[in-house]
Amino acid sequence: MTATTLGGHEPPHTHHGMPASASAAGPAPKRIIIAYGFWLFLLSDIVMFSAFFATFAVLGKATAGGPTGAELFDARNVAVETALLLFSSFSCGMMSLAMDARHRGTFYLGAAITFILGLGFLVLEMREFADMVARGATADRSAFLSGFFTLVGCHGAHVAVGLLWLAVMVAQVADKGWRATVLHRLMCFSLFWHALDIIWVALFTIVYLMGAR
Amino acid sequence: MADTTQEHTHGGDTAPGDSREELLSSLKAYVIGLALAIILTATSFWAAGTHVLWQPGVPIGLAVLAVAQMGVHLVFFLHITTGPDNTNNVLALAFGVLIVFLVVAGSLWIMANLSANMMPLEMMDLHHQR
Amino acid sequence: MARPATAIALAAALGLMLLGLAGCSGGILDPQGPVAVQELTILWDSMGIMLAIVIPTILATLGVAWWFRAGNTRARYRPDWEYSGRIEMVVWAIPAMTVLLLGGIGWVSSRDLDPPKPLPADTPPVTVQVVSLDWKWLFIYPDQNIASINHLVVPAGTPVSFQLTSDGVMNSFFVPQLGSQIYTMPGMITRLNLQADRPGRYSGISAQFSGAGFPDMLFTLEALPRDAFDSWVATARAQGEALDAPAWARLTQSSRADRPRTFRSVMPGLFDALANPGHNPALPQTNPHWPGHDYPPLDGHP
Amino acid sequence: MFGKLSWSAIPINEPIDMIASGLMILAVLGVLAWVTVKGYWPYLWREWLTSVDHKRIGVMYVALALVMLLRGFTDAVMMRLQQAVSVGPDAGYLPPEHYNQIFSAHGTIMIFFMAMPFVIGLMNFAVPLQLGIRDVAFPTLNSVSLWLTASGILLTNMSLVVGEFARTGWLAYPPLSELKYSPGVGVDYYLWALQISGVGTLLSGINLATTILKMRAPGMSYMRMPVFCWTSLASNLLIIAAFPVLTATFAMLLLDRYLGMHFFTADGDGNPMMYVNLIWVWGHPEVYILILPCFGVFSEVVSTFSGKPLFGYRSMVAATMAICILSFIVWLHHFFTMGAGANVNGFFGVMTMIIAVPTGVKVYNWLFTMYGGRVRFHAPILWSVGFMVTFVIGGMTGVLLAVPPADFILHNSLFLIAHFHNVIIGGVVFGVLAGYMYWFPKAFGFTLDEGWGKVSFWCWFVGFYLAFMPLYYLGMLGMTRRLQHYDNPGWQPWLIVAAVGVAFILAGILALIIQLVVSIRTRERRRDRTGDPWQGRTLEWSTPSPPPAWNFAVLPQVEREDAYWHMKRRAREERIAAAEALAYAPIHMPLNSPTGFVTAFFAVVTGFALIWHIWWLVILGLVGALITTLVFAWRDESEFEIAADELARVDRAHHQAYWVGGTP
Ligand code: HEA
Ligand code: HEA
Ligand code: CUA
Ligand SMILES: [Cu+2]
Repeated sequence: MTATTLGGHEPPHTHHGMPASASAAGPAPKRIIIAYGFWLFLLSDIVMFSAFFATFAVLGKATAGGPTGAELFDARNVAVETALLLFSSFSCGMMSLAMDARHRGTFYLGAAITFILGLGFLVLEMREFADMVARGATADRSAFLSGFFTLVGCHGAHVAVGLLWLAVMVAQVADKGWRATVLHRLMCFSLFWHALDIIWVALFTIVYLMGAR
Repeated sequence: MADTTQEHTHGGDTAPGDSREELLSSLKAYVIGLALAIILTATSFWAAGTHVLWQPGVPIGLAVLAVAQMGVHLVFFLHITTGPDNTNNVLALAFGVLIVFLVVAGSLWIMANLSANMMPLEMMDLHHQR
Repeated sequence: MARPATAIALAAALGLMLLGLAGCSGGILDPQGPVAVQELTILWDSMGIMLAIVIPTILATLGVAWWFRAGNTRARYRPDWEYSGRIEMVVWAIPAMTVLLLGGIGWVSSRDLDPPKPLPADTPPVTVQVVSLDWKWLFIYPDQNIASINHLVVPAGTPVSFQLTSDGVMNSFFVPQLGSQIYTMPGMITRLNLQADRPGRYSGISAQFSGAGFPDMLFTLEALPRDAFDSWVATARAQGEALDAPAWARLTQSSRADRPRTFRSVMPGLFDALANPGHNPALPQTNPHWPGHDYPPLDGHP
Repeated sequence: MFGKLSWSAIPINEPIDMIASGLMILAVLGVLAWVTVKGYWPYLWREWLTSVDHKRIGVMYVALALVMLLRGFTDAVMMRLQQAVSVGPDAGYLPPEHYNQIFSAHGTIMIFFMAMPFVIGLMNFAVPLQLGIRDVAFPTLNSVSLWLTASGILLTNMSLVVGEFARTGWLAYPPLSELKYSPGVGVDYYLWALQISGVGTLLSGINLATTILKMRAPGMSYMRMPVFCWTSLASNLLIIAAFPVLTATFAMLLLDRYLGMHFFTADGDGNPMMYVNLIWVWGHPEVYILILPCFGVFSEVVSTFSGKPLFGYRSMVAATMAICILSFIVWLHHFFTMGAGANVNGFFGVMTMIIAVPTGVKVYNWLFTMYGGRVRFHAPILWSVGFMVTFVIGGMTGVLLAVPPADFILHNSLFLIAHFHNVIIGGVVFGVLAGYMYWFPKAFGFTLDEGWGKVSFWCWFVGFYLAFMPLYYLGMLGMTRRLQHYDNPGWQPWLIVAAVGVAFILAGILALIIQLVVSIRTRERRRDRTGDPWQGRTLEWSTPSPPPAWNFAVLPQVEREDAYWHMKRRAREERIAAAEALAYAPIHMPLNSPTGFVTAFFAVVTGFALIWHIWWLVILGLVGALITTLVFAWRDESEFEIAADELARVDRAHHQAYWVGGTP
């Protein structure tokens, strides 16, 4: 019975002007809903990674007589990769600040830096993979290597998707300006990018640092 | 669609990633976060490579450093705090962390137990004499 | 109006169950060894404990639904009654207490009937190594150095200590009348201890689906008096082919409903090689162990 | 060019296959032809295929589920008939390779493509209405989810005609499901169909969880939400937490099969036990994903038809959330017999039993909801009472299986089969059918025929007991599951009883279909003009039946739980006056979008190409999907406006019908 609003709360025009907090005043604004939905998606993604992590941990020493982590991993390379990703997370933060300030120039700069750092990360990872394959350490060599390539590769694939997404977003800002839809997508992107860095922290710790021991 | 800035000013709720402070102070947050993350990462790499530490303790140390760094990222980059307006975000995160913990810890416990029970014969006898 | 048909259905169901119990033949209802006896007892005890609250629950459900039907003018309508702290307490407490009891039983019995746990007995156990193949069972007697297919002969009244593995896919070794089943898996060894109290023939199955020939993965467990067992061993030693590399190669071809037969000898280390195939280059490469689990050194006890 | 695909993939020389697939193709072509002749395509495309309205999407989910019920049931009938006759070697009419596909397909279809779409459909339909809002959080994404599920269904059914389905059981344990032992395309069909529909399910879970957590009518705090919304929330949280694990697990099996990796193989140091472990990390929560929404349906139904608020609302909420968390700490009970140590078995056994406590609380609270009520025995509550009686038996046998030593002798026996059909049919199927009959008038504006509904219930009820009680006993006799034939003639009588039970169930299904047909034909008589045919308590009943696209012209203000019930208690005059005085403001509704349909199209193409190793088509499909995403990501306007006049007209008409013309 919709008429009960009489005398009570009267929601104003709905589109963006919806009342604020979800419980007391009705549905949350669109921006919050989108960010929250994406937040849940990220959590589910992290759960997916946790299954890969668990498998890697179980299979970590199952090398079937093939190469081990200690023989394959190069801590310096990983350190550089880590640094690239960490700084790209920072520049992504700058990008968000520029977005909040509606400052296009800074935004483009932040996006470009983020993109380049991310790409650098990917290139290093590809090189590492190629190097391992050249040494006969392919994914079908042993359970350990299957786990390694799948876990690290899955993260790498996420980074690649992120780069594509970033490029699209820059184009959208250029084409459409600071529309609400564009802002929402940018907000999700930055959540995504930071989450990838969080996963990388777990990854370099468990796979490279602990796995090389 | 034009009144986009106003979107930030809803009183009740924040989105994950929202920083509620002024621009400058959130810049400060990013810088602090970056500094902390660098320190933690560097410590991790150093601990993994050095021989001055008691070796069996190193993995534990690495795990703690990683957890700390994830916390740093969450607080300084994703602006997840315990403020009242952030409750839902934190609850969802807690749920996710709980599930990740159950899945990983449970699997490792089960698999370790299964495998310990399934060692080939000679070893098994020794194992069970203990 | 809800009642008659429900009652009929329930009565039919219960009747079926009872009918079954009366004429029990084979299966877990006719246990023939200490493990099976205990497990069946646990089963009935647990079921009894639960029925003690499940049956009243069912009756109460039907009774309440019937009494408070809209047409019953004698039933008191209390449209706003939605909470009673006392009732809430009771409805949490009853299942909780039941589960406490059952949980205790579950925990204790799980330790007590742990499959690898040796059975108490005066006589030393007979060791049998079980290999599931597509689609047949190979039983190796390491101490007697014989083997058999689809026919497992054991001495009655003596514990049998099984070590089990698989040559290919998973199966589950199960003799319902003797109790506990356990999976067989490639490159791994599971363990199980059973005993047949009396001489007799008991059917054995695989309880884990393993492909097209799965329904034929049957075997007979024959429990013999000790001397009959010994003479069976002697006969087996004296006749039949040897389980050597060519015979093994033939065995690993898939086949169904193989006729039971024995091997007069077994090539050394076959079972270990299966379970830890690194030892034998002729067998597929597998390694089962908890990766990274350091084996205790062979020579010393930590 | 066509990878592994060739004419031999079509099972020409297998009569049963050919007849089945022939019939299926004929049916599909028939429907397509009928739609074409009648000229319904534009209507279908406009109003349904591209619809992003949560109610339409819910209805389409349920329709898919009902069709898949028929498919899964056909499999069930074939299995029961086979086992009724297949005593002795090589007996029966189904060869093993065929029988093994049938039980695998039956389990897969029933769980993923019948039960899941059914509960997701009900949640989609009812949750936004109950929350007093206009749509879910992400309407277009909702359509994508639906169509991805449909893609999985299509792929699974294609396997009947082109190629084969998995012969590994519904969970495809390796090494049996590895390339070495299952070289055909069956397992690939299984994996890709479930990967694609799994993504749809995950997105739908995120969507509904966001909706419930962030979009409730003003004043609807958590503790005022209908219990169905609570159980939906729990179920969707479980989807978010469990389905990613399934995706990862299947991904690893796919990598083993496609790239020769060694996650679960017997060689290369792989570990098949890890698959068993991971699949149950998903699998156990999955069964609660199915049952929790049904618990919600029963809560609504019992309280509505007893004319009383739900007893112990807070307990119900607590129990729901307890089950939600506990379901993640019990998964090992599915492999007690894989050789874990006594402590591990004991721990997981005890955790499993603990779930009986919150579930028991629920049962008792339903009971006390009826206590002191005025129970009107419409069809939905028959299903509910039937459920309470049946489910406690299935729950009890579940707890029995949680005692490790009892499981050592019951695992994988027909006792287990009886347990889970007892909870699934007595719980999930009864639940979704109760929900179907309960919300049908809301969705379509007319009630379903009561008589046939009751006939259906009684047939199902009796049929269930006849079909599955013998299986408990057979399990104790040592009959294991998945047997294409057996040697023990003593089992046969029981299997014949079970087959007779299935005949009763068939009658129940026919009654369902007749009910639908009869109701449609007499729909004018059964129009629900008030929007509130059951004297409902929650907000969905405050809308007209069927509700307008926007559900609520003005969002309701919620003052307590059972919101609508309390609103109705106030004087009528007040409300008519109120409706006249209401100020309507224009609202924005999401535009239709073909995104979902197009995405699904590319998903099917890519999946099919992957299954048959047609690599160029894989690339084509992926590029298509990418372009779809980019186009979707570029759009700006996704909404259109509905004028205040229109809102006022519809809303006032409803008020008139309810308070003046109707008979509340
Ligand atoms: C949701 C899950 C679900 C449901 C509902 C069912 C329903 C049924 N199942 Fe199912 N079954 C499984 C899940 C399910 N099953 C699973 C997971 C397995 C394991 C597979 C494996 O081993 O790998 C299995 C295995 C299995 C076996 C194999 C046992 C073995 O291994 O030996 C058998 C044997 O007969 C069987 C029988 C039946 C029967 C007779 C029904 C009947 O109750 C059929 C009921 C019919 C319906 C549910 C449809 C009716 C409704 C309609 C058609 C609606 C039409 C209405 C309108 C149009 C309005 N099942
Ligand atoms: C909707 C589906 C559903 C539901 C709700 C359940 C509910 C439960 N299940 Fe079931 N289960 C399945 C579907 C389901 N299950 C399937 C599909 C399989 C097999 C899959 C396969 O292998 O193919 C399976 C297998 C399965 C096993 C594995 C057996 C084996 O493989 O050997 C076990 C073991 O613990 C188990 C236990 C339970 C328990 C304890 C519950 C509990 O949640 C039940 C709780 C309910 C009650 C107990 C009744 C009400 C309570 C009271 C009236 C209070 C008082 C009662 C007591 C205190 C006892 N289930
Ligand atoms: Cu299975 Cu070790
Ligand atoms: Cu379970």
